[in-house]
Amino acid sequence: MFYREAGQYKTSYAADQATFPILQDRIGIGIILFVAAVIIPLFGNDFLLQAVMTPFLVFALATIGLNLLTGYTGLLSLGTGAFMGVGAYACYKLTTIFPDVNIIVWIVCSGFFSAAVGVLFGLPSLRIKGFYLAVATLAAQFFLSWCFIRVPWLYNYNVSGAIEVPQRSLFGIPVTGPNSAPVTRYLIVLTIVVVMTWLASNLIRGRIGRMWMAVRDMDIAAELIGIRLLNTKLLAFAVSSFYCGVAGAMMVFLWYGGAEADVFSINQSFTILFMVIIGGLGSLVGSFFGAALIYILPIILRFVPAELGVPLNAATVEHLTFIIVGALIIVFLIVEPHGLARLWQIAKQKLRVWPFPY
Amino acid sequence: MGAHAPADADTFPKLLIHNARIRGARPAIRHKDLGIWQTWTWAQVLDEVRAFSVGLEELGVKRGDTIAIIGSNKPRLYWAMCAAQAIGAVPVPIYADSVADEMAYVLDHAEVKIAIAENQEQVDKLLSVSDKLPKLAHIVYDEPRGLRDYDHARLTWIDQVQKNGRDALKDPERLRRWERSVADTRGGDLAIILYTSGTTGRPKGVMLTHENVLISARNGNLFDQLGENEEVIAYLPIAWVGDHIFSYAQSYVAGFCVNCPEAGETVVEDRREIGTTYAFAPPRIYENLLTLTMVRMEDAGALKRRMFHFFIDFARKWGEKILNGEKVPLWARLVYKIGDFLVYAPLKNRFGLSKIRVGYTAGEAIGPEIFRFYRALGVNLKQLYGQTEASVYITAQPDGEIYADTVGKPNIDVDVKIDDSGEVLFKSPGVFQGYYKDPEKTAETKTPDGWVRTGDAGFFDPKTGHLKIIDRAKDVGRLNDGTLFAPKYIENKLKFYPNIKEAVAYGDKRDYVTVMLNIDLVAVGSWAERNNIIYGSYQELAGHPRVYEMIEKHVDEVNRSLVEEGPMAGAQIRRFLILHKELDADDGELTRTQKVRRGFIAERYQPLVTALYDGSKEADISTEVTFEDGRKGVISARVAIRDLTPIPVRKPAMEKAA
Amino acid sequence: MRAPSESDIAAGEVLLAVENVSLSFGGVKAIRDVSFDIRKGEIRAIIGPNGAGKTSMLNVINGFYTPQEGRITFRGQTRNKMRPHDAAAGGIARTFQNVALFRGMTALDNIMAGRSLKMHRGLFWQLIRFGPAMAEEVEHRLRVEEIIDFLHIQHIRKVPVGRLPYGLQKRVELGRALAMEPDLLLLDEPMAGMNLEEKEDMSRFVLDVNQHYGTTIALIEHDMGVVMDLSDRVVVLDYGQKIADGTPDEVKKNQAVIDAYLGVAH
Amino acid sequence: MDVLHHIFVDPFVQMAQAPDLLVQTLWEGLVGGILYALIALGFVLIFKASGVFNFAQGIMVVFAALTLVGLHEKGVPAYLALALTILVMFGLAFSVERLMLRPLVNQPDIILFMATFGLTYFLIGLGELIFGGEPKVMIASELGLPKGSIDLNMLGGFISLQKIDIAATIIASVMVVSLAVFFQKTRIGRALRAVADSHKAALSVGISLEQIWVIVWFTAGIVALATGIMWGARSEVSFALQIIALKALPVLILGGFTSIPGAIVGGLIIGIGEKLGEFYWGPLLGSGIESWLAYFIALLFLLFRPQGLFGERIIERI
Repeated sequence: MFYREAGQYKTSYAADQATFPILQDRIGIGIILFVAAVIIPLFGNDFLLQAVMTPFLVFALATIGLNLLTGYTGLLSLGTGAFMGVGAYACYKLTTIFPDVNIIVWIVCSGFFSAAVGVLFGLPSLRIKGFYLAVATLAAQFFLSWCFIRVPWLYNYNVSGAIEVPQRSLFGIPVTGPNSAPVTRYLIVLTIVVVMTWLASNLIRGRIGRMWMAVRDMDIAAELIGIRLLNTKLLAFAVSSFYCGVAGAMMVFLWYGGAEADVFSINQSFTILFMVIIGGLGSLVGSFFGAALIYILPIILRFVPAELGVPLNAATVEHLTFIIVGALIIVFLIVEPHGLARLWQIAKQKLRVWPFPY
Repeated sequence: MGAHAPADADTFPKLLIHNARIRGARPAIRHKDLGIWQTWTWAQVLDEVRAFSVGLEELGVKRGDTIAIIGSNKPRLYWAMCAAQAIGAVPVPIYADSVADEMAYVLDHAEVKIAIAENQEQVDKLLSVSDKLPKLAHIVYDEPRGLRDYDHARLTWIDQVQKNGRDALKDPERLRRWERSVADTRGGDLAIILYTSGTTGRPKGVMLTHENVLISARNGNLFDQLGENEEVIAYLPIAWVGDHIFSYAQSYVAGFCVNCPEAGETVVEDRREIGTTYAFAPPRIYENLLTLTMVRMEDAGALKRRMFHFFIDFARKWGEKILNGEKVPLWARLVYKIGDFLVYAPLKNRFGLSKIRVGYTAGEAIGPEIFRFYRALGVNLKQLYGQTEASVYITAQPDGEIYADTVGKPNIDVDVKIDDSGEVLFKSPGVFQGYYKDPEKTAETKTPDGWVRTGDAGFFDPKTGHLKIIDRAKDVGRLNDGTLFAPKYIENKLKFYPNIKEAVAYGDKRDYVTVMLNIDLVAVGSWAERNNIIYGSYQELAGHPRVYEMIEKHVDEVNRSLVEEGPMAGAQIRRFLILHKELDADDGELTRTQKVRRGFIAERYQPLVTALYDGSKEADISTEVTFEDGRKGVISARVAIRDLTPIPVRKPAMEKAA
Repeated sequence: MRAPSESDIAAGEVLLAVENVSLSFGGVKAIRDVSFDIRKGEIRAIIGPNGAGKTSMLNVINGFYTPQEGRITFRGQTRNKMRPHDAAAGGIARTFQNVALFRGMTALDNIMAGRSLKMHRGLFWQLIRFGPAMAEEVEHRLRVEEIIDFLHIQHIRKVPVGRLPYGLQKRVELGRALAMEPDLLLLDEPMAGMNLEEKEDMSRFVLDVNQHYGTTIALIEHDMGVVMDLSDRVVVLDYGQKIADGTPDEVKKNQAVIDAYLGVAH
Repeated sequence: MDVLHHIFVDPFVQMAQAPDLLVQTLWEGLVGGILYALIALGFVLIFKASGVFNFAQGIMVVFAALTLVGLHEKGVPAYLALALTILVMFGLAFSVERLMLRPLVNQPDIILFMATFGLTYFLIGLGELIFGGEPKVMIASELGLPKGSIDLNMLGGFISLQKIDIAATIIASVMVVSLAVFFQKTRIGRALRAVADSHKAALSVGISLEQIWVIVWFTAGIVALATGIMWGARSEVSFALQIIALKALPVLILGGFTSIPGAIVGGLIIGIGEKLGEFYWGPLLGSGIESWLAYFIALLFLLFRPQGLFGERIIERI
């Protein structure tokens, strides 16, 4: 309905392969970015920034990370939580050892550590796939979880056994620690997520993205067109873990402000996996949808019934969330295995061909 | 309009040089090739054409030689025209879908020396008849695919021709010689020979000079204020005068960009991508688009369908008035705005007509419903009446004076008169020089004082001052009781129903009017699907009793409308049948421009025509058909005939008096 | 109209030689002591009744199976073990009996994927997709578009292949193989499941590929008419053994071949 | 050198020095292994008959136990609660077949696998919503299960055997044997085996695929209930059990997805291996290596024998 594609012709491959080839999409993304970067910081309250937007973006990045592995390369991982943890602990150690280096540099660099760990645990993917690989990633999950508890060096021997985020500043403005403003942290998270989403979208549309999808869709054929399966899968593990690691570091440094090993448990892995499934396997925009739906659902359950005069206690909200998410997973797998992203795509296609039905 | 060409640029090659000079960096032609719109600027086109032109000279082309151009709308084929014209040779474009024999006739008649063919298919056709064409010295082809192992003694790739040209042009003297040869071209020189397929007889070569074409194009541009910013899509046969004017001459004169689609199947898509501002199409195209729209909307959800029909009906009521700038109440404008957002603009977007400024329909009468539909959406669709012999323009509708049943007023510099028999004659700067090697026919058509007979019967509508065309002058006949019988008029009324694709009416020197119909497979097929009617073939569907029922209703409605129009009331359709096969140009039943050849069909389906008039309820028929791959076969069928109850003629005058 | 004449082929350089190859799965012998060669520029057909070991033969040639015995010499290099991606890098491409496309990707991306080996810009450039990375992408897109043009699939360029009819899928798969610019193209029943018109189109494409790109082709096909029309030489397998080898005419007259085909219901 | 000594010498010295501790550890490992094996058995049943890798098997164990205890808490007599729980498990099997499996038939395995994640979460949420999230005590004595322990004086020390563990061992053995009989001797059992080989074959036995699915999921539910009772009696009934239940996955990798003996043997290997590892090597790394050792054992195994101990080798075809 909103699309006016007549007259939008491409005279070069670069234009034809642009991120948003349609003018109306470019306008749309511009509006979204404007709202996210200007309107929300200006008018949003701390609750919105701190408890809704920041976590949503952090989850979205982790979801993109897992989606690169599971949705694009077809490798199921149940170790996402642990890979996020590696990022968080790496960042903590780095900023402890080199306190003068800008924390944002460390947040991004921590991704390299989880990438390395990811590659290590991705090695079995040469010989095993499907459920078997899922079990292999469980090994990573439990081993790393164990490390987070049993290796006190990782949490600087704090008595609490938890990461305590120190205050770090950027241009004199505190960006981490208790004195940092939610809006500052939100803007940093937003910037990192936007840039990394853009990079991911570049990646998946290029040679590497095609190789990943080839491996996902038919690994035998992929090998016969010259794709080295192990390298390709390991690269997917590396990039995916990098994203998860950065998300983990952001989660602790820019959202929680401190965390115990428990945050990076198997349940976190499942939460992210569910975000991927509901959002849509193999879709970046779906990662945002999935993160939004699963993260925001409990918030809605907490506030909407309260507004209607039937407040639910925290435990009930949690149980209901489990039930709804579980049911949603099954419903989506039955009705639309490609998740919210496909619904979005269908809606968009409908708008493009409007008023025609196809 | 300062950008318009100066008077001394009176030939195509001179205009090209002029364009390359004043708008060298602007796009001249685009071609969707290899997935994107490859673009050439005017300066680049000049370079390409020059190289091509000199390359042709190297092949031995001389002033006055004729060069055939065979293929679909491809940049290099358009360049071939100008390249030939630059060295004084005369291009003869040929319909790409002609069968080898038709092609051979034209090539032989035009004494073609070099043929430029698009691809292997065309080269194969040429080679298959080359022994009948002793004058054909060489074939140049555009797409090398599949031709690599052909004997290249008389065969050259365009790239090679251009390379030869470029090599030769390294000599500055050669460049000067080429420029001189361009300077030597004169407006009065023969620019092109366009063979008209004609409804009867052999094709005739219409000779047009540079001036004929260019002045007509210039007047056409002035009439619609076309400038260098237009975008047109070239998809109609290059051998057709319409394409020659719209995609070649008008572009050269105004300097606008011509876009060549990627393939036949992608025209709609490509048109949408480009967003043409100036469009030209025979009614058939608009008709198909509308049919497709309605068929597709049938599959939409109920709510959307109702919304769609509500706004379309609303547009039919108010849209034209808004487009014509008439007084419209504010609320109607507001509703139209909503409709524009919800339906009209998206629809135009799908059609690729979002940016359209002027759209023409010509060649045949367009259904008033279809015509109004587009105008109601806000597409400035207009009618035009033209002929090859006139370099297209005879009459056209000026903005703000649009009627579904007229073809407009005489164009700039055109005089039109109607003779005693009702035939339309014209005189204009575009009047052709004559039929190539056919003075006899030329004399039949051109009067000594310069008027040209159009062969069409028509009259000026006293109310609007616009010309109305009824039918071919020779086709207008009378029933035995003396009632006026204009077959095309009846046929068009029938064809305005989306379910009816073709109609052939008989009645001249008969007792009553009968018609043979073709159903539209897309529309009726989709109707059948919705109504759970199972069919295996066109033939089966066409013969289905329920299809007959539906078509009978249409025919009955046509009868009613004839009755309302008074003079034609006596020419009601009494009997009809639905043909078992689609009328096809390959079988000679349609012309290459898809007009029915009534006489030929009457002969071919003699048993059916007889049955229509002897009262039988059904008749057997077997016909030879040509399949797409050229094989021939016979199909036979038993075709049912239906009778209609004539509608009593009311006496409106009496009622009014009463 | 075929490019090289019979005598050219006979004299042609051997591109690939299969020598005394045997392959078995567990106790089942799929190929027994088969030898033949494929010469540069020819179209070589491998025929035989169902279960004759034809597909297994292709799998051996492109390294998917490693034969227990025998040697394969490709472009003068002998090897008995090779990974499929090495075969691909060495210039062997293939299509599959049951289309093996990447179903979640568009036709364009499928064919682009065929060029993975030819593209070299690494992760960093892929991430920013700018400058040299874009230049590389565009360069290869152009080559892919030429193939799309060659196979007349412009109108389905951006359609996910899962939605395409079978005949077009086969064409896209051929396109993907062509994108690898192989020296040797292995076609496993390229016309299986096609109607007459599609078969004719595909035959045309196979011939054009052979002629236009000069690609050597080995194909498995059931339609004898197609085999006789297309191929320069034919090798016939039955129960994993070679029973005949020669020009189509020679093979057609061979008694062993006639028996093999009569013995098996078709 | 020291490290190597700690790894390769010390533990064995300890074993030799205190054989009673070794036997005690082996026994604990054996019992743990039996419980893993029981969960794995549930997986295998479902995987064999429907090709579904049922991630929710662990949760079914908790859910069954929770239902049993929860019903009892609400005042239902123990044996009636047991009967009702069996009914609930049947209802679950029926609903899963109707609402999840049937609509997902012919989907890729991985989709079904992920659907069981959804089932897992759904059951956790449902169980906690109805019965509350806090840990509960299994009604072992009400169900007539023995309590206390038998202390054996042998090998120069005491070996303590919990009676409930002995009961668990016996019940598990009975269950395995009766399942074996069920598969070998009954018509339905044969159909189940047939369906594992080919769906058409099952149809020819005269049982519809849907029925078979209900039956295997129900059987798996019974196995889950038994496991839940045993396990609950040893520790407590809570969803924390879910994490431990995941250990059935490495068990399956060892044993192969389709083999019942594999599940038993795999369970024992993992159970004993991880107890030994924890007891003798754990202190080297800090304790708690139990949490991941099983997965590493499975992982190592995977690299060398991907099809498992008893699984069949798959030849990839193209």
